Amino acid sequence: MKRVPKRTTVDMSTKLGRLEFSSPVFTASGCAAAGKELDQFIDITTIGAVVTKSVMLNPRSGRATPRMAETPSGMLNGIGLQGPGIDDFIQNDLSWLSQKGAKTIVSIAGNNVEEFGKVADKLRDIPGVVAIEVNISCPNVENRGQVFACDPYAAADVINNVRRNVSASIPLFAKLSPDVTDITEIAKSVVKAGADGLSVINTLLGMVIDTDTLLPKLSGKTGGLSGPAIRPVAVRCVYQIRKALPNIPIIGMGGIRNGRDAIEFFAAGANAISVGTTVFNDPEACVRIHDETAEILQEKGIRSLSEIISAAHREDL
Amino acid sequence: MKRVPKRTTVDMSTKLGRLEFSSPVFTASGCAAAGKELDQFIDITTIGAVVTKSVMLNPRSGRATPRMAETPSGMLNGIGLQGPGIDDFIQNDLSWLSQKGAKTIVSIAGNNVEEFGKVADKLRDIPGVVAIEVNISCPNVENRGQVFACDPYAAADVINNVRRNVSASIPLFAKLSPDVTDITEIAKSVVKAGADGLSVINTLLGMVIDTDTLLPKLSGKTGGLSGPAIRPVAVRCVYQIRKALPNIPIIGMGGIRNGRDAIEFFAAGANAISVGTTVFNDPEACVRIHDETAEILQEKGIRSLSEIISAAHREDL
Amino acid sequence: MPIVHKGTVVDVKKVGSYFVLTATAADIPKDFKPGNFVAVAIGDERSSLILRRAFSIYQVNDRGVYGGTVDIVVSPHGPGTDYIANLKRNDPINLVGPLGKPFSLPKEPVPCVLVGGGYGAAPLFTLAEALTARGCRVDFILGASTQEKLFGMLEARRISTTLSVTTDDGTSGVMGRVTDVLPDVIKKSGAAVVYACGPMQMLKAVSEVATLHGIVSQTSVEESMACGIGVCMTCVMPIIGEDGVTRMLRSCVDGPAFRGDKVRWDEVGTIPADTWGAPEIGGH
Amino acid sequence: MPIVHKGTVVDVKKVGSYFVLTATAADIPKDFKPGNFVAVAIGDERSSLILRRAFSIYQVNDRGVYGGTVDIVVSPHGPGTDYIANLKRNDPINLVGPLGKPFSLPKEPVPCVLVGGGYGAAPLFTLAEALTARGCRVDFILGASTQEKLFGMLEARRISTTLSVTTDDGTSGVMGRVTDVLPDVIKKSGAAVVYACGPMQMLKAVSEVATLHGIVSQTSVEESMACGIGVCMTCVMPIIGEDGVTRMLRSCVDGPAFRGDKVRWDEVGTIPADTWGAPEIGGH
Ligand SMILES: Cc1cc2nc3c(=O)[nH]c(=O)nc-3n(C[C@H](O)[C@H](O)[C@H](O)COP(=O)(O)OP(=O)(O)OC[C@H]3O[C@@H](n4cnc5c(N)ncnc54)[C@H](O)[C@@H]3O)c2cc1C
Ligand SMILES: Cc1cc2nc3c(=O)[nH]c(=O)nc-3n(C[C@H](O)[C@H](O)[C@H](O)COP(=O)(O)OP(=O)(O)OC[C@H]3O[C@@H](n4cnc5c(N)ncnc54)[C@H](O)[C@@H]3O)c2cc1C
Ligand SMILES: Cc1cc2nc3c(=O)[nH]c(=O)nc-3n(C[C@H](O)[C@H](O)[C@H](O)COP(=O)(O)O)c2cc1C
Ligand SMILES: Cc1cc2nc3c(=O)[nH]c(=O)nc-3n(C[C@H](O)[C@H](O)[C@H](O)COP(=O)(O)O)c2cc1C
Ligand code: FES
Ligand code: FES
Repeated sequence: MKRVPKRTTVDMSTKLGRLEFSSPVFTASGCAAAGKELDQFIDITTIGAVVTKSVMLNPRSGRATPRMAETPSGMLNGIGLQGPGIDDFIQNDLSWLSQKGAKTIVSIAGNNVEEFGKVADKLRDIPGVVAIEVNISCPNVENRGQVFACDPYAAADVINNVRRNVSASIPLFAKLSPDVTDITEIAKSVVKAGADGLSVINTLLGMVIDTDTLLPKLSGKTGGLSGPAIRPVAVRCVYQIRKALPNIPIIGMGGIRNGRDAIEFFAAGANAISVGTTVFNDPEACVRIHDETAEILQEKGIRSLSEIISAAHREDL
Repeated sequence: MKRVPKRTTVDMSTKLGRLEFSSPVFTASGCAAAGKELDQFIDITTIGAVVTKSVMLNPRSGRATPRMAETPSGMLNGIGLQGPGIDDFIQNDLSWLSQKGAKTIVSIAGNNVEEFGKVADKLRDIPGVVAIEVNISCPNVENRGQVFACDPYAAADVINNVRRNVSASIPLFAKLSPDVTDITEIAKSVVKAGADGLSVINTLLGMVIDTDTLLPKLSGKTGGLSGPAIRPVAVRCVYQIRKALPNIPIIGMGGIRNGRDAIEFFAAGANAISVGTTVFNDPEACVRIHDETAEILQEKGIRSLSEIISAAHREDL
Repeated sequence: MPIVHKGTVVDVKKVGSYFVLTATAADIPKDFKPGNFVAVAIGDERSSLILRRAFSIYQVNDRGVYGGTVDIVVSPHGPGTDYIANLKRNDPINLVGPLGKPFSLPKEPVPCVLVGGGYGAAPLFTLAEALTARGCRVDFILGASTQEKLFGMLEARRISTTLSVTTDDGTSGVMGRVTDVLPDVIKKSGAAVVYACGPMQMLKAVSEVATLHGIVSQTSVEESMACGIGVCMTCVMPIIGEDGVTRMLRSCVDGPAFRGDKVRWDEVGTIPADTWGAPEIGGH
Repeated sequence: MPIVHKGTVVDVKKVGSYFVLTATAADIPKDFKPGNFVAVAIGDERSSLILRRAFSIYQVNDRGVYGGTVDIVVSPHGPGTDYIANLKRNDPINLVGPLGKPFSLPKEPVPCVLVGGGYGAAPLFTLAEALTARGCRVDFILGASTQEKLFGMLEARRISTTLSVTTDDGTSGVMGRVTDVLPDVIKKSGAAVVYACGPMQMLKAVSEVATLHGIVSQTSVEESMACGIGVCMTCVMPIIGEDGVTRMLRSCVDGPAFRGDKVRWDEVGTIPADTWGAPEIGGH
């Protein structure tokens, strides 16, 4: 029996700009593939949205194994964006999702600014796609491999180019990296370039060394740190961005494991949340966290999720 | 009975430039006060060095409570550098340490470039002080509260000024923050300005929100994330800096809990390590980690710690 | 001297809303003084909870079949306290202690009132014994929100001259607060010192009553602690020193027992402006 | 369909170097097919180990006094496997399953050789039953580094036509590797299929022997897994498809059993240059 959200009197719907969602809990890109496998455990049409694994223009093998290492309350991954390429993705994954009736946010990536535009262009008028998440936390092959999201200009260039290649009505979410001196600078830059919202945060750059071989454990040496370990960094990033950009829609993520964690993100300013690494621990997590959040709000006597969004900023007003 | 390191046939001594230490395990600034309390549990003269809590020019009350929050495999702190001021510190803490015969590295901090210099100046010719750690991860009151360590120029200014105010023979370690886009840029900048070595890393900026009040849990809103949770970030930083600066002495730290963790830092390039948050869990940690490291090396048939330092870089050579 | 004890759980008993846990800790009984606490680790290296939890020492036993043991009273209400309450006989338990400054005992055999709020009563029984041994008259007041949360009634009755009980909901004793009965107990016993342990609000109120009656109070506070051994500076409170200057003192080593009239109760959670080293306006 | 089972430990038995754990998991027995595995959570939310551990299903029981149960064989050697080996009767255990593609069974009643290395034998006993039920002759080979690490000798003897045993140190059976005896067993039994589960090096060697004898091998691989359910892409192996193209396939959903001749054994841990989507020189 697939898990579905419990009935609740709390209004759990949320908005990201003009988009409405019946639940504020989404999957996180790369932690739910394209929804099919997870749909064995939960009914994916009952969560807020499925955010798909970042897809690139061409098929991509990803990196050699080992691709992961467990870390205290977290994990390091270096998958290398393995995927089928946008055409195959649209034909198989997106058509399955739209047939199911799932709300889909497609995450896209590219090796250079142009590739982002090309991938985005393919997504015009595909049914079921409610928004595009632009994963700018990947290395820019044109600029010494520096990650787009670590440079305000490179990040803006990508968003700008994607914006030009999609219909004006489709919302773009720029996904930011926490590995920067000032995340609000990047946030402002991509919003100016045309991002309608922000996804905060991607993984932190980390390394695990194998104490037997004394070499980095992942084939790619460094990898992305995720899971509960990074939650305080993610909450801080959401909070800072909400303060700098009071009205921008934010999808918050990073180590959310239960309803209390979700509440932290909403209070910090997230309008919706994505659940990533926790899905590996609990394939039912998206529905469970929705339920737990609703229960906590109910206990507090709060009738609608919207009442707590950005609550942690109230003393600054 | 105070714990002391077990006998071992492994040569556990290490060097930081010209300085020699019988053990590579130090305390971390702010996690051992000035050694006195810890000396109830371990004989602090038997560990590599005591790195004292960052001291400023004047007495300082620190921040209001709550000053901490527990996080998954870590904690957030916002102590606000409570301390007695440099004069009282020299008179009480340093004299106790030198009388004991402990090797002491004094961590200093300041609100502005000038204050760092003044504090450093007071430390001329104080017995027992083998090096100064310059904690540049505090807010620069002259520059909109931006953290010195987040700006290569501000960081260099501090080191430059400290260098001018101490005798040429005393080694300076600049303590870096991981909250930057490129930590090697800051590392190079402070080395050019006169740092003889680097302490890597200070805490990550984080936030925990109290789900009852929906407000930040710490009185200072944000705080520093430490503990095992951040270890992969710390190892990555040490690795990156060792690659960029093959000969600079590095004191590595961030989430070290046991001998295996210590080995990761040495392999990444650290010449010595500091143990911080783990001391709260295990007051004997510095000696235990020394012992565990020696045992692992022994099992591997390695005779001297120096053989594994920077081992993770060997495939790059 | 505090040490790290790798002990074993000997017993866990439910008592009202609380759990009384007995653990082996060879050296604690001989070093122990009333008012000390222990810091308990939550699980082993696999645990994501890395900070220890502080518990007042309720009892120690030096001659039991298990060698030295220590008893604590646990009120489960969060991940760490839940973990401890769920420990079973023979489980390993790692505790550091004895920690903290003990209660100061009066030099003369003067009458003393001991006020315990909820599990705050825990450290008062060994204190009562020590006071009695010095010839002090001991009167007990136990208070809690409700009957289940009263701790140690029988024992308090046994070792004290009088026992008064209050509950917020009237399920046991007088309906009300400990400070509703305290003035009367002070007067009747002729107390020269009040000892109190319990919630911050209670300590503040007790301290005020004591001051009003011109007698000394010793309050054992409960601030959030990261290390418990004095090295981290998380557990500070604004305390007025003998020189009249307020300093942020560590409740784990300078306390947990402070003289009630020296604690700036209304400013706990702030840095009073006249504190030693307080920030200038706009400072840290 | 795999589901999340909040089960209970029914029993943990030490068998040689291993621990056989029985847990309640109501729905697994009816969905189970030989070759499936379960993913076990390491502790609750307090645990710092957030990834599940994969274990082949050794046995299932649908009609026991505990309802549906599943048995796994655990070789403790790291924090997660140590945790599981130390579980006690009545402890909670959270497992997801049945996961993975089962072994493919031959359509005809052909002779089969089953080769288990160490705890790799675990999934082969239910497989043997299924093969026997189809009329296949089953010959068993069990190998390990030493006697203590052999698993299931008695059972293998019971359900097979012949059992051959090898140990690296000669403490049991033939001193040597499973592949030292495999050619002989294939010849004597006239096997058409070899099934193998065990360390990667063994699978490679078994697969080569099978190919040499012109018969099919099914190898159940063990790649490091983060999710076990197909959503994370950590567990990939270079596998040659029916179209001759090599792809990085997920061993948790496209495996763990792959045809031995389709696995590019020498290039496990790399991206072979001709892989679908492989990076150009200097690429990702
Ligand atoms: C000197 C002293 C004596 C104490 N004696 C007892 C006792 O006898 N019986 C009893 O049940 N409790 C006692 N406490 C309180 C007990 O330490 C806390 O209830 C416990 O730490 C909370 O842990 P948790 O994981 O359940 O809750 P959480 O709120 O999840 O704890 C999170 C973090 O905050 C810290 N923390 C939270 N509340 C407190 C608190 N009130 N005091 C100290 N640290 C806190 C914890 O140590 C932990 O690091 C005492 C506290 C102190 C300081
Ligand atoms: C399909 C499958 C079936 C398996 N069947 C069994 C079995 O029947 N009995 C048994 O004892 N073991 C089995 N294993 C191996 C078992 O999953 C690992 O030994 C275990 O995950 C190691 O966990 P650890 O915490 O002890 O070690 P660690 O090395 O600390 O594990 C760290 C991380 O790496 C992963 N990992 C490490 N080694 C492996 C591995 N070999 N396979 C998968 N993940 C790994 C873990 O899941 C964990 O996330 C099987 C593995 C797979 C993939
Ligand atoms: C295995 C794995 C793969 C990921 N792949 C992607 C990806 O393709 N695109 C992306 O934008 N983020 C990717 N992420 C990052 C997550 O979407 C998320 O931002 C991050 O993991 C923090 O959330 P969490 O702690 O809940 O996992 C991946 C994370 C993991 C663990
Ligand atoms: C409570 C606390 C106080 C700290 N105070 C200081 C300080 O005064 N100066 C400093 O340079 N670092 C300070 N740090 C940072 C540590 O020295 C160390 O760099 C960091 O905590 C990472 O190491 P860890 O994970 O082992 O704790 C403090 C850390 C903690 C947890
Ligand atoms: S708890 Fe660390 S100083 Fe008191
Ligand atoms: S383990 Fe996640 S896809 Fe196989």
